Amino acid sequence: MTPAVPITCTKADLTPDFRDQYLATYRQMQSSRVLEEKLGSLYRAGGRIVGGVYLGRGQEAFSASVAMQLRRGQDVYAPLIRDQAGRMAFGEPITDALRTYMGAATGPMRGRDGNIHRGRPQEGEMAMISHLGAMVSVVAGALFAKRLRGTIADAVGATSIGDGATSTGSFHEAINMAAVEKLPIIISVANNQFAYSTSNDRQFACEDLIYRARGYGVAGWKVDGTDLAACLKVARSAVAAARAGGGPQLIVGTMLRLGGHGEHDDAAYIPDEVKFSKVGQDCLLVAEKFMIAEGWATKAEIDAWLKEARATVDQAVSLVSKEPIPDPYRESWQALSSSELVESWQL
Amino acid sequence: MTPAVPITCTKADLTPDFRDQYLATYRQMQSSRVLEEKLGSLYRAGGRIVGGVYLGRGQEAFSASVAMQLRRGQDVYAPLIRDQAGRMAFGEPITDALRTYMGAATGPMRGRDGNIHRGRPQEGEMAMISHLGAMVSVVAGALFAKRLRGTIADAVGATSIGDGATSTGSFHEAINMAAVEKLPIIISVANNQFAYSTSNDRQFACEDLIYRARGYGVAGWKVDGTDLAACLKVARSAVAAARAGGGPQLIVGTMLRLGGHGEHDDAAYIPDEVKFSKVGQDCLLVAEKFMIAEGWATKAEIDAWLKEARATVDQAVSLVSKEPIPDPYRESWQALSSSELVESWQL
Amino acid sequence: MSVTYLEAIREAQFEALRSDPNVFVYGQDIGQFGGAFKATKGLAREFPGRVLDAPISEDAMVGMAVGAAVEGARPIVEMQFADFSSVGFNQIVNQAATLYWRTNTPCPITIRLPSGGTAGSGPFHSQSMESIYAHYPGLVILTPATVEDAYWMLLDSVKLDDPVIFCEHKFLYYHLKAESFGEHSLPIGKARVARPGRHATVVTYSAMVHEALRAADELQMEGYQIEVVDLRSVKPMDTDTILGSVARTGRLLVVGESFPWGGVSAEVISRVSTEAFHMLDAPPMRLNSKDTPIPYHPNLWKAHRPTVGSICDALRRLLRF
Amino acid sequence: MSVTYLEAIREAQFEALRSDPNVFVYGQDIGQFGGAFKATKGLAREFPGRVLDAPISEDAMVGMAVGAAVEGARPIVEMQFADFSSVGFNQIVNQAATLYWRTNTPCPITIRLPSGGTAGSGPFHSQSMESIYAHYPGLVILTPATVEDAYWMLLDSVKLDDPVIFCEHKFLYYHLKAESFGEHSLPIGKARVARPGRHATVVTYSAMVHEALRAADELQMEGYQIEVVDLRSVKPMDTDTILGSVARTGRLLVVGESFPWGGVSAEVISRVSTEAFHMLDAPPMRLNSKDTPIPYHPNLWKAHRPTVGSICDALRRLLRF
Ligand SMILES: Cc1ncc(C[n+]2csc(CCOP(=O)(O)OP(=O)(O)O)c2C)c(N)n1
Ligand SMILES: Cc1ncc(C[n+]2csc(CCOP(=O)(O)OP(=O)(O)O)c2C)c(N)n1
Ligand SMILES: [Mg+2]
Ligand SMILES: [Mg+2]
Repeated sequence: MTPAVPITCTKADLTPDFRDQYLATYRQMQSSRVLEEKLGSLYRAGGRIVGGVYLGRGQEAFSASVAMQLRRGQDVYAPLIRDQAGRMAFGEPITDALRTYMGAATGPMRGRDGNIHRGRPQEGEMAMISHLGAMVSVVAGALFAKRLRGTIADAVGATSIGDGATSTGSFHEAINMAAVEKLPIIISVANNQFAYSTSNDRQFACEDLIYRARGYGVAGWKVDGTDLAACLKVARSAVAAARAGGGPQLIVGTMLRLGGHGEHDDAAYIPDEVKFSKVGQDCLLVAEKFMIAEGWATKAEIDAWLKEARATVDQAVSLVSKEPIPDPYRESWQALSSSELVESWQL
Repeated sequence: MTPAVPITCTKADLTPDFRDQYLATYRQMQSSRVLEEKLGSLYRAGGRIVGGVYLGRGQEAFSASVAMQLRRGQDVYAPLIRDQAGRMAFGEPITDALRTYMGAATGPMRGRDGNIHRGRPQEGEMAMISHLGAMVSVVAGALFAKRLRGTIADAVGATSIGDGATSTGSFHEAINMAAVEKLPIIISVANNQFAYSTSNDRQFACEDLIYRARGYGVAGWKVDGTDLAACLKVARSAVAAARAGGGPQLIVGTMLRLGGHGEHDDAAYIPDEVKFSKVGQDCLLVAEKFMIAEGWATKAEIDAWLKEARATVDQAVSLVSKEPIPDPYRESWQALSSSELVESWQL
Repeated sequence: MSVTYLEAIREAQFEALRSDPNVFVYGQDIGQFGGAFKATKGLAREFPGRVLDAPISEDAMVGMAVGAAVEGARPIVEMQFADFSSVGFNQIVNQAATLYWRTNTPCPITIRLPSGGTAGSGPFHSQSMESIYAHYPGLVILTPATVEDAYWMLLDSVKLDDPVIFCEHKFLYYHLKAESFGEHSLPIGKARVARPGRHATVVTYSAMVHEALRAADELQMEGYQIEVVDLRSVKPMDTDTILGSVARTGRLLVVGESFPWGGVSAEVISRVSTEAFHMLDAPPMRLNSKDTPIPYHPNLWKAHRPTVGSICDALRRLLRF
Repeated sequence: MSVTYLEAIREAQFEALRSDPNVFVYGQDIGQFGGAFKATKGLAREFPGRVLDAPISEDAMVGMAVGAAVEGARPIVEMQFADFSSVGFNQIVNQAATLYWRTNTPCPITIRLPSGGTAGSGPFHSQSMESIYAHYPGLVILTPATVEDAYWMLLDSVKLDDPVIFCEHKFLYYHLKAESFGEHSLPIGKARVARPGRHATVVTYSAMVHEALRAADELQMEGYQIEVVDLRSVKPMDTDTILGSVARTGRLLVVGESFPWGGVSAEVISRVSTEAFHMLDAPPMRLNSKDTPIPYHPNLWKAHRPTVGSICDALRRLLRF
């Protein structure tokens, strides 16, 4: 039976290769945090961000660990609401985020869709729709097509989902279907204890979501989502298992989002006991401590990376700020790719 | 962990009370079989049955066992496609089935809906819609309302679902919601190995559907659906657990439907190895052997019951055959109960 | 003192819960948190056990409400956004909408859909789904445009023995204010002449009523008196009031915020063309959103939906005819 | 030798599978079993691994097809009955329909909906959902009425780089026969004058084309020449062909089998009323099913939908005007 005890790292896991990936992942997490802090402050300042802002603070380790295993150009990735760090690890440029948040005409969504709904499907990064659970089957389909067309090699697909979204029928149908097709999909459940304001006890009644794995006949991995080392270990194993033909992999990580559902929300509904419990730890701080303790990095190095990340973000912001916003008169207003079928008379 | 070994009866279970219920249940199963055979022959004869015929042959023990535990007037029951025996055990009159199948204006569905879609919601018997999985949340809602309104006492609700329908998002959402609300619902999964022509291996990938129970945090019971004694034992325990506040109970029974998906289907896709395996046993024959072996009934008695059941069915058929069919000119053609909101002009 | 459209919705739910113990409210984050828009603020505390957080399971939420209605409850279901009701679509159109007709069992449920566009909300938090639900038999589709209607029509919905799709417009939540909830005047199913006029009729509903009224103001300065009819209920649709108005003005523009193919505006034009063809002094016109998903950027969004400007333009063309 | 409408659908899938290795078919019981209606009979054997049984998961089936399309496949999804697409509704209207507009990524999927009423099928195995899907931007909605169209339009659908909702009518499956699949004539998006006439136009589609043609036969004996326009595609809708016909006849009846509120018939009437008002010599008329779920008993079913009889009655009223 899948154990409900989270998988942890031992000394033996800390190979040089592991260390390198740990450091690289940490830097993605840090960059993500920096970008998200900028997004938050732009939002509060008003005027530049269109619509709301939804951040992944606290979930960077869990998110980035899986995405670090992916190979852009081969693998498929469908990030969700809290996956800024994973997006970066997958190679999404900062400008994609900024252009989308600022509604720039230059961005991948061209002002048509916003914030976390961005993606470049043709490059393997799906652009989520809001309806929770709906992306899992899309990733499964992409993998199915790769297999059908003989282009799969050892490609995998990864997507994430919140504790709340596990209640959707869409999630259930898709994971079950992926299991039947034995597709190399990694589904990361980020159990951040809340779905908007709704706590786990109003969302599901099982002791642990990891028990769902057996019910679908897929592999299950439980991990402390605030512990980068553990997350990386699990992500590496799960992705390797999927690449090796092991079928769907369900990873359940526990953590807290360190902020509101969106930046409009003060998350007053999260009790202090939870906030100050182990689940509420900041994965960046945990990682910093760990790196220093292991002698993998010094405080000064970490600070230098931070400075670099900030400079990169600031530069991108000033670039994107000058970019054009969409012009309704130049919009094609056409929802079909077959132009000949777009009704020319005023619909 | 929920055991994947099916629960069976021991000598100790066979109390006089158990025996009485066993015999009563058997008679419902037998009546159901007789009625269904009549429906099948009316269908083949043509002319009297409107639309298709969907039978529960082979699933009588599993279906009736749960329904026998229900108290009409208090409990809620939402039978599905293969639940003729359960319907009878719940007290559905034979005429409801015949009138619905024959589209009589006198029946509960008044010719508006047919075959297995019948019910009397206001008497606690839900009328299924075709969309699989959709009735589970309806039963949950009825139980929720009973609790809210203080009329629940120790009422329970029961519904069934096929192996195929466990793949629906609707099923998932509803069982999860019922678990969160800790509602006294019994969900019987009749795993008859096929969903129409689709075998289990194209429907799900888990070793056993019973492992789903833990994933939802509900009690799980596995049983051989061809063995009435085991089915009764499980049904009694599960229903009692629900009445006692134990929350949702998931029962998974295995069997085969002894016929096609509907009477139009010859089920050629079911391999002989499966047909002639243990899962393909006829639960009525198993029960007859058992009753005789236990000395609970003689062959002669069983034959007499059969005769009686046949006479009852024949009488009902000849009654319903003379009843009026719906008259379109007398139809109210009104989909709302609020007559004042029905548009009077020709829509 | 003044009350907003959103407060009307909250107060109507308060009153429904207070006056009938069979009423309960079910939806995501509507309990202690008071809902994504605060439409149930404080209600969970005031009515313990009757205002409950639902899992993210729109299909089960609606199915659950139907079952509860069969047992005598009168549930109100809040969808977090109208757009997400697409996941509960099957239970709405096939379970709730057919129950009475199939089984003679009334199905008194109210499904609240926070509807319509607001700037920066994008394709999945801006939809208007009244036309989708109105196509199916067995549902009542309400689209209140005023604070008073938001209050009284929601109360009426809960009392009605049929499933109601209550399309409340998010754009009106905070902006639209009234002195009080006023009197309970028009019953469900009746339209309202929001502004009398004689040169042309605009038939519209929900947030577009206010755009149309402003357009009428503007046209007044050009010497035209525009009559504005607020449908209030798109199904049933009050054909008599529409025809009465067209009889007075001879000209018809129908304005809706939803997608252009089919839907409310096509239905209104069909009714008028088939029933009152000879009352029309000019071809009828309709104005809807463009035929693409709803854009995120405010620039695009404003060009996608009808506005005071495009309504005025359409009216001028109509009047010139 | 003759071929049926159902065989056309099977053969088109055969041809699509044969000519493009990126095509696959996914749906419940469509593999070895050949589908509930046998529309994929034998295909699984001929194209191993490309004609697959799906779990009972309409939402995932559509989502899966979208993902596959992104990767270059051209999936055909069979819904067992159109009615069950309600469960895949969200993935159709929000995932498939928005993909191209949002991300510039084409979404070449074809969703086959066995549609429409047959005697004794009842409320959940008889629905026509073209009007629901046509309301949403980003989808192409096809409604073939002939054997030839069933064949060529399905082949065209698979080749199209946009999501197609292919509404094939179950009533025509076995009954409708032709000598051959004919030539590929009209492209997607074009309507067809199925019968020329000069006294009135009937615009219709799918199975109702045949009822309308029979009604035209009957009216011919009364001295009227009725033009019948088969829409073929309800979105896009070939307004030019409709207007051209109305220009010839001056009278319009729109006939549809689906529910009466909104939908195809309202859309046709709106287009004609707004664009060609002065061509109309009489108020336009429409005829749809009644506003209740679709009844099970054949007696009720025949009264619920338009028939030759009710079309003739409507035409006589229209001609008398
Ligand atoms: C089908 C559906 N219903 C409702 C919503 C509204 N909604 C957006 S995010 C959210 C909470 C999601 O919680 P969870 O899945 O735990 O993810 P988290 O935000 O905690 O990362 C809800 C209810 C939605 N997007 N989709
Ligand atoms: C949502 C939905 N999709 C498809 C169908 C068509 N359908 C009716 S019965 C059936 C097979 C059901 O199989 P299972 O659940 O195993 O029940 P069984 O017939 O074996 O008792 C299917 C696919 C349906 N009724 N509902
Ligand atoms: Mg969460
Ligand atoms: Mg089965």
